[in-house]
Amino acid sequence: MSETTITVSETRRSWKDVDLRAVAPFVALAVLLAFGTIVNPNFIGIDNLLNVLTRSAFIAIIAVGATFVISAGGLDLSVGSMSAFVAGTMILFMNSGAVEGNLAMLATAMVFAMGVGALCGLANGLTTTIGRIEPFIVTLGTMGIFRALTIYLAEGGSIAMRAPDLRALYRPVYFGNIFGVPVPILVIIVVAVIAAFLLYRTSFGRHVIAVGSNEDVARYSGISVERVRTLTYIIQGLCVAIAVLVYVPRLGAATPTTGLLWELQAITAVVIGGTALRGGVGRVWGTVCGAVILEVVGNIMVLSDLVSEYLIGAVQGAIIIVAMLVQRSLSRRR
Amino acid sequence: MSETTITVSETRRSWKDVDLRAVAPFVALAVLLAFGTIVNPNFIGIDNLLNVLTRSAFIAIIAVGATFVISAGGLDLSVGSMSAFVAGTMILFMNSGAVEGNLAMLATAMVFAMGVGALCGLANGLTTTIGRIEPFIVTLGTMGIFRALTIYLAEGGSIAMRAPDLRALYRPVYFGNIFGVPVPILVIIVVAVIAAFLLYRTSFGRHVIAVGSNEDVARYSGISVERVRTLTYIIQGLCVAIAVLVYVPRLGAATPTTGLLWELQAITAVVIGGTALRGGVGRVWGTVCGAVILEVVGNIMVLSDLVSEYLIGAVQGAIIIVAMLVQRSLSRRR
Amino acid sequence: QEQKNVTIAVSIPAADHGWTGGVVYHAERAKVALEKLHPGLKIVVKTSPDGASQANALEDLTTQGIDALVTLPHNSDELTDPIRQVKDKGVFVTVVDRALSDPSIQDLYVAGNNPELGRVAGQYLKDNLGTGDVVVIRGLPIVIDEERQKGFDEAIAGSNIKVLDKQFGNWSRDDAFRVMQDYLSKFPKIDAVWCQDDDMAVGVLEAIKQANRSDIKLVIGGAGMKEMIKKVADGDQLMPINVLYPPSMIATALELTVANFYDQIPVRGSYVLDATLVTKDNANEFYFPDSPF
Amino acid sequence: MTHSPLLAANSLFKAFGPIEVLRNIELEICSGEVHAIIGENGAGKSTLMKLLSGHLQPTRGSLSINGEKVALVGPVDAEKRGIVLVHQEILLAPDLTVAQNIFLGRELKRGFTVDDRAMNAGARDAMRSLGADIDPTRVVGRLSIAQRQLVQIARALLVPHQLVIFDEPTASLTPVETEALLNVIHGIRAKGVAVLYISHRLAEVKAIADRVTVLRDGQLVTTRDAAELEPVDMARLMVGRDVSKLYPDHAARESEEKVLEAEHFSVPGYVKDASFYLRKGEILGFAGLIGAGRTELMEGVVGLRPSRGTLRQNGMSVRFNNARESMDAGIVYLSEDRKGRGLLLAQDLRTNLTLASLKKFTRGPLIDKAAETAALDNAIVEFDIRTRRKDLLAGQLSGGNQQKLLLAKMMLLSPRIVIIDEPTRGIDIGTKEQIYKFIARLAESGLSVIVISSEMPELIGICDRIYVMRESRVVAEVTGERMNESEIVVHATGATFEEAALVAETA
Ligand SMILES: Nc1ncnc2c1ncn2[C@@H]1O[C@H](COP(=O)(O)OP(=O)(O)OP(=O)(O)O)[C@@H](O)[C@H]1O
Ligand SMILES: Nc1ncnc2c1ncn2[C@@H]1O[C@H](COP(=O)(O)OP(=O)(O)OP(=O)(O)O)[C@@H](O)[C@H]1O
Ligand SMILES: [Mg+2]
Ligand SMILES: [Mg+2]
Repeated sequence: MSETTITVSETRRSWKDVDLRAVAPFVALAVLLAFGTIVNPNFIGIDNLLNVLTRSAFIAIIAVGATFVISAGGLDLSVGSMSAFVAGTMILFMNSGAVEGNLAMLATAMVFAMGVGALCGLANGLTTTIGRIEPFIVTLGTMGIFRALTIYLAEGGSIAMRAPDLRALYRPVYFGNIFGVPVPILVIIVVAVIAAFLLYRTSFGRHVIAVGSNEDVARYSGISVERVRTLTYIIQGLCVAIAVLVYVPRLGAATPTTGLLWELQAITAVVIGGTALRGGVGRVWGTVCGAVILEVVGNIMVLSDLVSEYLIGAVQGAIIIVAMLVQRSLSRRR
Repeated sequence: MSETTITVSETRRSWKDVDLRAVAPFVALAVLLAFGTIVNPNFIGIDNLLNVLTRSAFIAIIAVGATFVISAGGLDLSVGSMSAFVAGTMILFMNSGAVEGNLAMLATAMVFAMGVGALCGLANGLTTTIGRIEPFIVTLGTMGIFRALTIYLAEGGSIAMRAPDLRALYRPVYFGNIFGVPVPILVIIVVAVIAAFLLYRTSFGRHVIAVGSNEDVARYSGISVERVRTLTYIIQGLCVAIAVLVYVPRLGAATPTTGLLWELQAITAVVIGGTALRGGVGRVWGTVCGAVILEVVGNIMVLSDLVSEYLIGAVQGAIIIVAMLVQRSLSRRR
Repeated sequence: QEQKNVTIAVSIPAADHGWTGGVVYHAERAKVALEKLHPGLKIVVKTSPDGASQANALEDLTTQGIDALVTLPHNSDELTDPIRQVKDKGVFVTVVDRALSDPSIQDLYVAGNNPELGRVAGQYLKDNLGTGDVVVIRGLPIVIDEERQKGFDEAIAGSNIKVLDKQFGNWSRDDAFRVMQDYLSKFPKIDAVWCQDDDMAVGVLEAIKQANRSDIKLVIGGAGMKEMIKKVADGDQLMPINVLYPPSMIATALELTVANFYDQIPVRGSYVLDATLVTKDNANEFYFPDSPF
Repeated sequence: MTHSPLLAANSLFKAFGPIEVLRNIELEICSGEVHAIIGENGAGKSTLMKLLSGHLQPTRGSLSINGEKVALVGPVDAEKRGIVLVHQEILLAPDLTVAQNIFLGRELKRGFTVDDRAMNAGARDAMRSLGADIDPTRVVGRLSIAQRQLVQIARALLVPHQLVIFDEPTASLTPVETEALLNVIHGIRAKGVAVLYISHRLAEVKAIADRVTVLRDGQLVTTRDAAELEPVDMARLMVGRDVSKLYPDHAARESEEKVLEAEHFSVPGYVKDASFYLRKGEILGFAGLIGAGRTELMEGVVGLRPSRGTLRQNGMSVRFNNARESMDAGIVYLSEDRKGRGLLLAQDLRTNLTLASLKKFTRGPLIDKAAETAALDNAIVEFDIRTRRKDLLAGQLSGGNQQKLLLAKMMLLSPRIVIIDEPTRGIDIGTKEQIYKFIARLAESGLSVIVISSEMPELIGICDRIYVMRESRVVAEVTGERMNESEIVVHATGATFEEAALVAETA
């Protein structure tokens, strides 16, 4: 956002340097893991760790999308309510019984959700690029819109999956595992691999970074800034939809509070992962690590008995700042 | 060092242009006022308008502080929970009965609140500048910290003013008026005048803009970037404290919901007012206008019978986007 | 007496407004009292800001090994499955306030009665006001709010009570103040106000006081916040009654659950607390000056 | 002319608001020629080039390519037609690497993926052909201005082109790189490509151009064969008067008083163990190649970078932690990077002028805007800042005028010691003369001046003494007789005298 200036003066580059910056979030995570083990030995148990990783799926997947938006110099505050909206419409679709056969229905519903997500992203993208309004305002607006639509669809209550057999069929998408690895963790990995490929290995990814780094230069180089930015919002929408696909089988319902504050968590994960909010840098794996860090902090809070219930928020806030300090001091090598 | 190129080619500047950009938010407000009157004639009644203006005081005052932070290239997400924290400690101080005499107590409590606000701002400022962490993360962290501390102090409930006579003495600060003008409106005006003076007429204000425009240039011009940034956070803290001074006499209590989402509203007010989130531009009066716009939109929603209560959030979001579009198209004159 | 080691987990919403604040307060207090009473007892209280994180907390609590779970779920639809998982591990489950979609999961159900809260308020209006214009301030758009609203609507159905407007006050004093101010601008005559929660009533009263309006005869809140109970006890004109919905129900649930382990009496079934109508006569019974709520 | 016109401008006009900056320009560029455009700062050269390359659209008039009338809708369109512009300002994405920038928007692909190996190799070759050895995987944001300039040139030359426009490409280059670039230009001309070349270094123009067009005040004065013109004539045509004597007489005053001394002074990562001194009333030069560390040395001295070692001012040991402290001690530093570190491009001239010395313009807490305006008027006269309006943003000034504004800004601090990094980068010959005079006057009035410059004639012309830096070290001090180009090049490059003489000759 701000901070457009790079202090060339103080950061010199060497290979060590680059590596450190990329590993910094992982080091912060390792420190947290050690801390958690000290606080409560149960923490490092395989079950607990799998739980934590599995839960981090929603934020991780959404944050991978946010990595694109932010790298391209945008911002999306609407992802939380977009999740609720996509989940709500998807469940309503499944409840409508529009398709015969459970498996067919489930597949169609998934495609439907992806479509809704992409459309939501498209709306955000077009409004920021063609309307030329600060993404902060646009997505704050759509945040209200998606949330209100969900409430409207739920008529103030919640939208729950009705058919029990469909639910049973869908359940393994969150609770199942393949060779002992929970499905959501596999989904994170697949999404991150595709995203990393897209961002680092394709010309689209290159253009994303260029647009975030200097819009004018990108434009002069024949890159359609509007197209690239809009595409990042669509990717964000798709990621939200994928997160929803994993989310719905877990709780089987969408409520007006679904996805509340996920936008802040997603952005935090992105920043902890080493992506700069001003754009021009994108680190997919760092983002995933950032999402896991957030989830681990929450987990440690529940497992520990150190602080009063009232103060958990304070400790959580402090840990995130400290994690960031660890990260920064590492990447500055001083 | 990056982003040094400005498309001089595409943004042209003339006196007309400048004026339009500064009036744009006011035009948007006028359009809204007209719309409100059509929807419900009660809207334009003097009582209703005074109510709305009075209520906008909190966000307006906080947003004036945010104008400094944002102009200098920073961001503060903690203002909402900071408000709750300052209000809570101020009330606890008044309840402590540490000072004899109601008037003396009230005065001391006010000074105390300002002190707490300034310290909270200082904490934010030092952590971002010395710790060199993105302000987004720092203030997200302190947002959690201030909120949790408030809940801790309130033991989950609310912190209410105990002494009824002290409350009676304090009440007019929100409910009173001077020559028919409610006190909070006067406070907005005084704060905005001082802020405008500071930002436009003093060297500190110049430095704020310089730091927000290009940190390196500021540093090479002998400006202490850290000092200026930290000061903007302190100003933000003081503005929060002033808002709290007006807030506390209204309901006489601080609760866990005090100041919830005020940060988003304050930032929105700043942006609607014409200040760019990337820094380097600051418009105090535009900010005040932005805060009023937000409050007016909410007021119209309640006064109208157009939409279901479930959809209000959607319409509100849409109106803000449209207000921004009006604003932008005006300032682009195309 | 031999020492018996029992671990009970309490999972409740975070203290995000007055009532939930009261829940956390009573849970913490009951924890201290009960642990003192039973040396082998360990009670772990965890709060969560939303449904998804409550599901997380349930997983985390279960991994630590617990004997019983006392939970006030954010949302029944969402949390039925996560609680079922806890149950499947052989844990005794007590559900408070919000019944699960599948009632067979809960061993014990201790509840306030949300539809009843709305119904009692509506009934009182119907009986005492007869005819008149009422404005409603709802909480947040979630199930509890919907249930209370439904109960209210059913109670006044067919009467001459007319609901002029409904808006959300988000269970916040500030938002309720704002909505009430706007109602006062919008409607020249309002006979009564029903807001679902006493926190919001604080804002409503202040707005009425500022507007100097004499047409409003009644303000009905709910949930039994101590300041409001005090008003009722003191015979306040504007606020003669309150409808109870005590956050202390969490303590009741905890006590019952503990009894199941220590008193050798199996405790099962449903305990539905009444949405008691608090009037001047019985108000003192419900006034707890030390409670934060 | 035997060539057919490749690109022709037919009575072009360009106005920004009410101000006309170009009037009735008629220009023909033929394939295989190097056509130089010269003119004073603000004459409209860059604007004309932007019109020719689609970055700006003319208010009136038209362009034709190969006799066919065209309207260029944007730079991409122009590039498709084979017209590329190397900007005066650096236009690169700071977060991308050298290779990524060079291939931006036209990445080499292998299947779906970008072929980074091929692009790195291509970028390395492109940089080598410009005589630069920059690692293609380095991030552009960390390169020096000169290095970025080279990357930008490499990028432009990569597309198939019929006309290459260079807007002051050599302003930040040292003789060695300039030499390489001129060779490249000879190469492209030989392939039948047309070159438009803007430079304030008239010797360079003389050496490379076939034809020369002179602009003055937005109007085309004349187009002539380069063979007919000597640099003096060009200067006269540009400025409208004789500029026969560029460098002022400046008698080195033999004051032995050392106002600034550095001993074993290091700037970690950039400068090792530098020792130098500056006398009162002296003009001291620092020569060296790009990346030698001259800039960093001075930034270390004034406290803009962490440093180690001894620094004495007037015999007393000092250490500055930031620019404010050194300014208060009477030492000011003018950055070479006027856009990145010198001026706030999005703010107006007044704000920029007084930014470093605001204290002088405050009465009580208030900024005295009238005094600021007066100071701006003064600066415009004293430094000959060519601007038709005073309410322009700094970014809207022509490059040379920005430099003058920066000079004015720093002189407002009334310093005792002035350190100027590349004082005349992008400045026209008439103004150069003024700046040299100005520097000489400063020295005569008892101030001391340090000049860092990549233009050796300039250093030799105005300095009393010159230090030469090479690879982070001060390697030599040259005075008197030994202050000549080949001597300096020898020290700067570590080459032999014969090689050095060759370079010096062509530069
Ligand atoms: N966007 C703009 N708005 C207003 N005036 C402008 C703008 N761009 C350029 N100018 C003015 O146009 C004139 C010509 O500028 P130009 O950059 O073409 O000069 P130049 O010949 O390239 O000078 P230099 O040698 O200093 O680079 C200057 O007076 C400049 O201030
Ligand atoms: N030891 C080194 N290792 C790696 N890079 C270096 C080293 N020394 C210098 N550099 C690079 O060279 C650049 C310093 O060159 P710079 O051009 O600023 O120096 P200079 O002597 O002032 O040159 P000029 O004034 O001609 O531009 C830096 O950007 C830095 O990245
Ligand atoms: Mg130019
Ligand atoms: Mg240099």
